[in-house]
Amino acid sequence: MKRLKLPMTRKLDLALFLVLGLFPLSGLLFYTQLIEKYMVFLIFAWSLDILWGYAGLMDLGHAVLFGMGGYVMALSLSAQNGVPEFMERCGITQMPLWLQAITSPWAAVLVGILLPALLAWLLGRFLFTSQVGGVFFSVITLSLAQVFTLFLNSRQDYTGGFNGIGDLPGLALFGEPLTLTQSYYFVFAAVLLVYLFCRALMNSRFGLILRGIRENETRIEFLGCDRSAFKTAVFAVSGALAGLAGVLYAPVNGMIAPNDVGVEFSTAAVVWLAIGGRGSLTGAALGAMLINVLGNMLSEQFGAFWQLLLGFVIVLVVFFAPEGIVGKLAKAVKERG
Amino acid sequence: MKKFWCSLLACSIALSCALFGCGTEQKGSGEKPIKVGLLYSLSGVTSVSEKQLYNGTKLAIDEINQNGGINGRKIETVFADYASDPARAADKARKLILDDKVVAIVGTCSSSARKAVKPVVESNHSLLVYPQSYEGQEQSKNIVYVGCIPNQQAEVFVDWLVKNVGKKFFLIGCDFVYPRVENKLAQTYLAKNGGSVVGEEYVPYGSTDFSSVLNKIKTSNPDVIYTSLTGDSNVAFYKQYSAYGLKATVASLTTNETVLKAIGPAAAKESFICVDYFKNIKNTINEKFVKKYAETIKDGTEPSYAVMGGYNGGLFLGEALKKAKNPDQTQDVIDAFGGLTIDSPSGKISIDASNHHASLYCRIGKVDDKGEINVIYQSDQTIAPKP
Amino acid sequence: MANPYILWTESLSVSFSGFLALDRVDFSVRRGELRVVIGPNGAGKTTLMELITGRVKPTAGKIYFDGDNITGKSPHVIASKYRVGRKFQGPNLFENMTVSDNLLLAAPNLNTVRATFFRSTPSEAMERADDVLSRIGLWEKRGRLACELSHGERQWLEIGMLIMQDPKLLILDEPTTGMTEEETYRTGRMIQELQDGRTVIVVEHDMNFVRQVAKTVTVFHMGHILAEGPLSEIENNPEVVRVYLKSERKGEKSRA
Amino acid sequence: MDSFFALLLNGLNSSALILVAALGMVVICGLMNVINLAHGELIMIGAYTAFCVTQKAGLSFALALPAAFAAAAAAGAVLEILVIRRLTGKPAETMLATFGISVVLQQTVNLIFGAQSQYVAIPLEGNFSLGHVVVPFYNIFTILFVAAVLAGTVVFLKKTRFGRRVRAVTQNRSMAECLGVNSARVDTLTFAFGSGLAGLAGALAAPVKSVSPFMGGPYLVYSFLTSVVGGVASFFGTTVGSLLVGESSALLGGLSNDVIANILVFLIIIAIIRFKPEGLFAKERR
Repeated sequence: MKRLKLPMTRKLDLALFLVLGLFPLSGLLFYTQLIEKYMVFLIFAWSLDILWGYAGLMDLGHAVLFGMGGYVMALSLSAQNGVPEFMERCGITQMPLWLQAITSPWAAVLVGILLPALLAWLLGRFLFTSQVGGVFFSVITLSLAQVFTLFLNSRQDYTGGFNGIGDLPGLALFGEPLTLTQSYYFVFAAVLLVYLFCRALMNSRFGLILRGIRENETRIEFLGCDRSAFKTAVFAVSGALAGLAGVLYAPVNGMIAPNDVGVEFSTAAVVWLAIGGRGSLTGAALGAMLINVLGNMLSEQFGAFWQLLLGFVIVLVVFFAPEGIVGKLAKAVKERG
Repeated sequence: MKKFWCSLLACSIALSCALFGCGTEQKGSGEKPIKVGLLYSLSGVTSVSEKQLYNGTKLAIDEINQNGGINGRKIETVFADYASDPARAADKARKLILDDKVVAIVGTCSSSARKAVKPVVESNHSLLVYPQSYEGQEQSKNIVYVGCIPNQQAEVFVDWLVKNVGKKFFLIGCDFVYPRVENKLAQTYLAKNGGSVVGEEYVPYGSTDFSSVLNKIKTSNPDVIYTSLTGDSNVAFYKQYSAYGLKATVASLTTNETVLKAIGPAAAKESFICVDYFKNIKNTINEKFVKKYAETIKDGTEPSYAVMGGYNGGLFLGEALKKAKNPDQTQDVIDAFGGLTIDSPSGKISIDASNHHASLYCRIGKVDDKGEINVIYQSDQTIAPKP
Repeated sequence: MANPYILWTESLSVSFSGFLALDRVDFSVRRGELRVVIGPNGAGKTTLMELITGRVKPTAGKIYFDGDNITGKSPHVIASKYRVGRKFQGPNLFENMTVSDNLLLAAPNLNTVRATFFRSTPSEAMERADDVLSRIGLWEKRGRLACELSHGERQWLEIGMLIMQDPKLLILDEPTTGMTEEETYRTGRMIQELQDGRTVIVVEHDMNFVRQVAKTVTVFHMGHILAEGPLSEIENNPEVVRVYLKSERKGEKSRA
Repeated sequence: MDSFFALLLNGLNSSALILVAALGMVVICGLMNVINLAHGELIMIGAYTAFCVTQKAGLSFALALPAAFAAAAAAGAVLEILVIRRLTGKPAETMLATFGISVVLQQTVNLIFGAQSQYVAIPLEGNFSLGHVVVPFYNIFTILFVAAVLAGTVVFLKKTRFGRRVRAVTQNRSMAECLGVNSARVDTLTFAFGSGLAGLAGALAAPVKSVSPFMGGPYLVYSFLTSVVGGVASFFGTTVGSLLVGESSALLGGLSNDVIANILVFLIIIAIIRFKPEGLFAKERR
């Protein structure tokens, strides 16, 4: 068994964490802030990876779970000094009870993680106990993302509507706002922890069974495995992680809007994984980083051409590296000996 | 195989260095140019409007450079595309300020993008020139607003419509802040003028099916359909409205010459539009501008209030740079804006020193059966902004 | 354990959009027995197996296993709680996983979220997997992906998974499809070895194979049990010969 | 009562557009088992063809409809040969690849025509009134035309030689091949036919909706949901599915507002998929 471990992905992980850990030393203020945000996306990418890459459940509305965490945190942050401005504008003068409950940031963190986990769990219970699988799961989650965006847009009194909730303070610990470097390393630590968490979980027997479900659902059922329970469990865990990413996103980004949590962001994450390589944490991480950084740099120079290129790359990856760039690399290394 | 991957890595590093580098590259020769950021989306949902804003700003800055620049110095523009995503707008604004070290930014279109950029320019003591009309109710010492706000547009329009068209209004808009604020204000204006609201409807952003809304309009039988629909929804609404053959007149706060081309004359004829600028304004500056626009811009857009917003933004910024004590100091530029006056195709307009909004003319246009907008009303003088 | 039967059904019926696939079938198997089920296509053999393993729910009737009513229970409950193992027609593996992972997945009683969440496979199971690997002769290839194995190796791997699963009742659905005569014979030996006190039901077409392994045979025809008894008796049952064996013999001749 | 009748008629009109968009999806998804995420872009191609034919070339709308069908069908055929065929039996990969294609098509059209909406004139002006209810002629035309397309499709697939081949290939590929059917060609033509239907939907929608590079998204979601609700292999099911989606949007939109109507319709559809994943009208299969 030892022989099979692909040290290459480990090396890549190490290199990635090294680069991320040392990046603030470069002194590039703006890019540090940007990379901080992309690190939050790494958590989101992993949360989708354990769901899609490992268990084979292609969630096309994953940003809903991310958005729930993000909005809980954003509401909490905007309610620090009484009723938020956007609520006042809609004629709400009294702090609603539920908002009072999450005014404490720690409560918001907890709710922001547990609420999406709960939604995912309920949805999992609802869907996976019937024979809903594969494409139908994708269709349902896609429509759910549509519903979620519509909901956010229409309840302006509680969500800030299309404009979202903005002007949020950055990360703070025990009442003290963090400097950029501190906040960067705070997020870095969170990313590292999530990485270790995902790694441990996916290397456990739980991960083995998830891969079994992805490979052959019928077979695993006749080996006595309740696949709906496993799918529900991984969906809930994935929801919690996506929620955590959202919770971090709100203060790091300074704002949250329906645009950040709809179909578009969901499909973007799917593309990161497809190109980077799903079913491996390394692939998800590299895909997320690579596409975001390149997209940020190339969109000015090439405008629509960058999108066009990305479309072509997706098609090419499907044909020539269906296991993603990292999967392809790992295979090449393995074949060489 | 390993060599291959190594070289690939090397290539990508070289590529990214080149890309990181090209933003900060200096173009020597003569005096150092003044850097200005342009922050617009050329992709995504608001790209159609922003293309026009961009064209306007670019045209203004090119003109300034051709006429000798800012006291001999050229303006260098750094463009950033935020793809209609407010969060990215904030990122890009940060990049323009911190990385490219621009003295000011002209840009953003939707209120959500402006609101996302606002804390960025405030905390970095920079300047945003916001070119689009919006719902008002905002002020910032780091933002100059050159588009029209409700007291320069809706208030006049509602008043005029009640007097000249009818008293019963049906309000319709996409479901986000701008239309809701506009419609709420319309209600208060109507209450003052003795008009009434017989219906109010919101459709999801981007929705193109208006059958149920049109039947509600039919049932409530209004005189005026007062719309602040945007984008695809706006186009689809006009088309379906005309197919239903309703008697009520459409009065829009958002339609412009470019959108009109997509709507077509058959569907839009006899409708009213109220903004601060139309292509068919009769004055020499405008005639020159329209001709130049047709010659230089060939992307299917028409001179419109959106183009003019971007253009005015560029002109105002140029004037402020000229007047500023030190055009490289953002604070000096901000200080120079108060009371600034320019001769624009939309008339002689100025910036109000107290609230950093522009004093503008209000104009009402009527669409004829060739799809041209004829100006049928113009305020006697510029209207001072009351945000 | 006074009951000599491990599995029995009570007037089991199932219909698909009006077509009666099984009609009031009473079928029973003794503990430790090796039973062969034969019959022409569409006779209801496979449907019966689907019902026993819980994939299809009956329209009427009951299924008992080990004294418990298992009618309508989910496949995974029947597999894990009652330990009914099943091999499908043709190899059915986790193609993109390694040989040893395939075996580990089959380890019994380790298939609940609680038993696996953040836990690795216990060492006894690992050792058993290693043991099975050498028994099916795939020790050398334990790190290969299942899809890289040859056809025969894949069959053995699947049988290894069944050994790993350690079922009380084993259902084999046409285990010799697509095999050469020699492979068929070897598979027959393997099944007899595998039986080892377990109850086994084999659904089969190949009469040579049936003769090799069978003691008791049940013949299905149009959703009914046509006959049941020792092989010699069945082969001489005129009705069975008429509806089934005749065509089967003809088929064999034409194949030869 | 009048307004209820009006809403029903409106719903019928929305249903007609949804139906013709979904028909193409049913042909492609139901017969070939392919999830095509570029379906919305095929609709967009149809709409732009209508724009080019009526506005650029100045020809009549009657020509635009077959032209749109042909253009989208050609695009579909190319798509099938270059992409879909190579990904048979890999649903996740097909979804990804067609998503990539959809991005490519959007951006290509964006680069050629720009992002702004394009104008297509309404070919049939005017309307008539039934009591308080206004019905535009164009809506009636759409409904009738779509009914004809539906009937044509069913006849085409059930009665013609080609249709029989299509069904033979979908039911038993290897057997059909043994009988001398060129299954690869049948696949290409089936896909092209489904794409052509999508193109028709685009051309029909062009005069009353907006024509822009990114118009396809909502159509994709609606045709997806409709065909899933109706059962992917059933034309009757799709018809009922589109009626359900169109009518419930219109009725709920009339009773409350469009936002709530949309949310409710989505939730209803999710529930339907949960409890009848094979669709409301699919035949029970073994």
